[in-house]
Amino acid sequence: MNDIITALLMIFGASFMLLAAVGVLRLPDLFIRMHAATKSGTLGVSGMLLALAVHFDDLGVAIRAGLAIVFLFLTAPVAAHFIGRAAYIVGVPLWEGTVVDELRGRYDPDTAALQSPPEANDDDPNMPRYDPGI
Amino acid sequence: MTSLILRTATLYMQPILLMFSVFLLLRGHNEPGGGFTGGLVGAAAFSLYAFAYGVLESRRKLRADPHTLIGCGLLVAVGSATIAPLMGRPFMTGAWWEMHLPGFGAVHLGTPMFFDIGVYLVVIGVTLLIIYSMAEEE
Amino acid sequence: MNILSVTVNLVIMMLGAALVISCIRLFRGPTLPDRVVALDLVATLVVGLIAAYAIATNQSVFLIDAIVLTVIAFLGTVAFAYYIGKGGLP
Amino acid sequence: MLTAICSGFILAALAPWAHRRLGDKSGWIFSLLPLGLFFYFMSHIPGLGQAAAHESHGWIPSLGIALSFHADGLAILFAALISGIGFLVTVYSGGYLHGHPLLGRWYAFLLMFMASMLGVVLSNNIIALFVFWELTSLSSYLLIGFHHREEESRYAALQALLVTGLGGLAMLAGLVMLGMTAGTLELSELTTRGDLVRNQPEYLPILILVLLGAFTKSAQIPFHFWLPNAMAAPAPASAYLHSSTMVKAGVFLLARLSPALGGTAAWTGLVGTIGAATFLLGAFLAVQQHAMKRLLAYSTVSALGAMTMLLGVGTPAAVKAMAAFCLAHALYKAALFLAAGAVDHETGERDVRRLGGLAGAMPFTAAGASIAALSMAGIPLFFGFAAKELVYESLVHGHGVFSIILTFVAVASSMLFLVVAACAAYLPFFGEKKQTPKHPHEAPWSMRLGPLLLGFLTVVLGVFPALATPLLTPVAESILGAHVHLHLGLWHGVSLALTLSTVTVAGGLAAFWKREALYGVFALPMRAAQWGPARWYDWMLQGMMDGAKWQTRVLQSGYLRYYLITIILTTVAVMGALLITQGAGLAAMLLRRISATIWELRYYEFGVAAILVAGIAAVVHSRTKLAAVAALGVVGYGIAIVFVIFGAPDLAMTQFLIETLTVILFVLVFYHLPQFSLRASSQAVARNLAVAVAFGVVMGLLTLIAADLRGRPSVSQFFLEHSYDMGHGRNIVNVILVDFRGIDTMGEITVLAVAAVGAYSLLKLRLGRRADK
Repeated sequence: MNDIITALLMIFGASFMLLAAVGVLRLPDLFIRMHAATKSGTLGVSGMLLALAVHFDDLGVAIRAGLAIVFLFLTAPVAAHFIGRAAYIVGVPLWEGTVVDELRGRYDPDTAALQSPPEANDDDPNMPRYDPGI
Repeated sequence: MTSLILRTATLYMQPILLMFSVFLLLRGHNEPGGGFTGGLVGAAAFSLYAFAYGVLESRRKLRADPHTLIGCGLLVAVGSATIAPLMGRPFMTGAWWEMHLPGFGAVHLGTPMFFDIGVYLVVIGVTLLIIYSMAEEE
Repeated sequence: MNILSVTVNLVIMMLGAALVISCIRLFRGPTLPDRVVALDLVATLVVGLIAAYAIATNQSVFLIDAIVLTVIAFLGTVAFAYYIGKGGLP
Repeated sequence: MLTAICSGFILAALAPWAHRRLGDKSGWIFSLLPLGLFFYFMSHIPGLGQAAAHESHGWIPSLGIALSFHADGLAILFAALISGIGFLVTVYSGGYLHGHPLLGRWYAFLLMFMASMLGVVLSNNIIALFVFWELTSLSSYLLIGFHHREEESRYAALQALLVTGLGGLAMLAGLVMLGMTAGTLELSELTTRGDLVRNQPEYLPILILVLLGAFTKSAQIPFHFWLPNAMAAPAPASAYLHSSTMVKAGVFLLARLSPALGGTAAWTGLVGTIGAATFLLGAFLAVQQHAMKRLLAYSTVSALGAMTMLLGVGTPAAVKAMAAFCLAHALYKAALFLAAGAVDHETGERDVRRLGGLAGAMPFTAAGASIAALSMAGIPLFFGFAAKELVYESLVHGHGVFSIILTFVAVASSMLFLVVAACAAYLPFFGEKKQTPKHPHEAPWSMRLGPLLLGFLTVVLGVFPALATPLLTPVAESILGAHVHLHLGLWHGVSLALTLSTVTVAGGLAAFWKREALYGVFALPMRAAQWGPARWYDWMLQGMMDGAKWQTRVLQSGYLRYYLITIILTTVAVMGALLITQGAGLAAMLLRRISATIWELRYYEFGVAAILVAGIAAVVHSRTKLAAVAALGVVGYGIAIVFVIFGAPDLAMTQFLIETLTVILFVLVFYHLPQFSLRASSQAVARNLAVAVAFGVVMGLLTLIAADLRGRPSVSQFFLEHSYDMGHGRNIVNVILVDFRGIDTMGEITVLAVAAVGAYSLLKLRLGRRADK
């Protein structure tokens, strides 16, 4: 019984990680690839770690596995955010099919500080219009 | 160029990392770990802090200057090694004491443990010395 | 052929494939951040591999390595990002 | 005796301080020590009823080296000479260097030299002898280079040090080999094991090495050129070191070792011929010289040659002659040098041709010098005559062509000796008066004492030569090891030796009379002598310097990559050569290894290997530095996986940590490094590729061989068993690191600390420079 659950969790985790790898390879630009890497990658690894915990079904190991997962959930998004932000400031090109870039013009180039968007007055031409229709 | 999110994350991450590094140090004798690995994790913790809050802030947080860390590390290491000759045995032989702390039951305290702590301090000192002097190279 | 050993080998092959794929991205990645993301993914894959190997050899001692790697991989990415953010060359 | 020698060293140490206290009379007070030593040694003459004094103090017992002293006849003669002339020279230098700011230092060097010279003559252990020997070279360097502001004396001092030093080095090798073959380092036992040493295969190398040391020290051909140059030293040093004591150390050593090494054809051949050659050539060169001190220096070279020749002949008569000649030479040569110093000090003129008629102004110095010159020329009623008689007797009684040649050499050289003596004493003091830079007047009393006392001794021993017998007989006995009867009479009856003496005197006077013609005849050979050993020395020195410059230019090109390539290529060359030599065995081993392990490999090991190769390809391919660092990260993780697969969690953990910290450091470094292009020229890339491939192949083979070595039982068994009970820990890796091999870790962390401080200071240095730019 135990083995089956471990096997299932492992398959679940591994497939998500494979998905992440394919995503990173195939997706058009950096920011979209980051989604794949962080989200499904982290999910995949936590699956594997759960499998590990189940396999050994010993409290100590389970706690450590849980700790690893917590670390993962804590660090992955922060890392992704930091790298994404740095890339955006440095001007990594977005995918040509990008619909909305809410951050354009928000970053002041040298201090890299982010201003909150002005009150959404409709007539501001460069304010991106969000058109649910597309 | 530091982001607010990284700073808040470091606030939580750094203490965990430091605990983890001391955990690695103390369990070194029986399970994988040890002074060297613990020291590296400690150094990683402080360099993370340097990335988030800048080198000066990280130095302040470290309180001791890396040089003194190296010095104390070597002192502790050599000190722990000279305890054996004081007890008439050749240099650096491990001397062990059996203690029964209330909470932990039988605790083996030994000179190699202090030697390991010495290594731990030296490694942190060395790594941080180079990283800090490199990072603040404006 | 109990089910677990088969799945473990299958999983290791899948992770191997994933590793190769992310290496391709790292190899080709036009900009540096792409490579950093690929490297981060490689790190997570390695954690997965360690977990799989631990299960395969039934030794829980490798868990510590997994924890260390998760923490440390994060630091690597932060270092790269710090460099890029500070206007380092791509 | 140890106290005697140490007292010399102690006073030497105190001399500068004491001189400042005592002022002018320091010369007289310092000389009390050599005088005291002189009487102490004279009281120890073995002949006078008690056995040779022996003393031994342990120094390095494990190597058999001890500070042991043995005062036999030979040692006492030399010790008496050293301390006696030492006394005269100390007094003399009080006057000669009167008022010189560094006089205190001069006394220190002088006394240090005397003490080390006593050490050489008295020590019984050959290694202790060598130590004192080097001390004499050192103090001679300091004395010659006393006028360190003059380029000439610096050059001469260095030359003397290099020549005697290198000779000393060869001698050390010879002495050590001698000690090993004979099984003892003590001279007293060594002399009894002569036969054992002589028919050992190593006899010849030992002989050559020891002779090298002796010949360089005693300025034999071709190592003689440093002695005349050493005349740049102040006169007391020339009188003391380079006439009577130091240069005789080589002869002393030959005498000391002749029972052990002497008596073979090689000994007679080498020592005899070189001695005779130096004897003749020295005299021949001496006659050409015009400066007084160089004149005497070359005649000293020739006198040393004579003594070496006599030792080479080795018959009891020759040894007796050598002892007498040594004493006579010391007396008259020191007197002549001191007189020459006085003349130079008073008149400021050195060239014999521009000096004349000083007897009137300097009666005492003239008297001392002329007595010494007469003794040197071998005129009857002076001790020199008795010594020369013995020399002629020993050579005449020899048999075979060799001794006939030697006799001719002796006669010819003695004639030239007479010419030299006349030039050194007759020309400056008698003949018509010539204008000299400083108006001559008699030297102060301290400078007159030397020549007068020595002259007096020469006359007394000349008239009653039998007086010297108690001193010289033990000398011959200690060299020959057998009882000997020495007859030093004023009159030996009409014999071949006497006729030879008269012929020598007559010939010498004639040669002196026609010396202008003599200079003409010798002019051509003199030009040939220009290309002699002195020139070789300069060539060698210059060649060495150029070689060093070239080597630095080639190796220290300033580019890190060339350093790396040199290091790698040398490793590849050395390892490659080794691997090739065991080619056959290697190939077999490789095949055996591959066939045995190929089946055990699991599929994912191939996977990891593939990842590693891909990572490395990415590193090499990447165009920007950071891309290379990222690819390097993959390689690092790959290696970590290998550690995990082979069950080493500790190592894997450390590898991850190091990997990340390296990335951090790279990031910080590259941020500051200027952006230089990664694009190297294709030719450089090809070269780097070749070097890398070669290195890879060699290292690969090495790891395979290492893995295959089953020579010694592996140590892991020990650690497995004892890790817990002795080390109190189950994690063997850490127990080893911290407990069993704690010393290595201590070493490592110290190295780490030093490296960090080094890196830190380098970085700060750069900052400093930028700040003040």
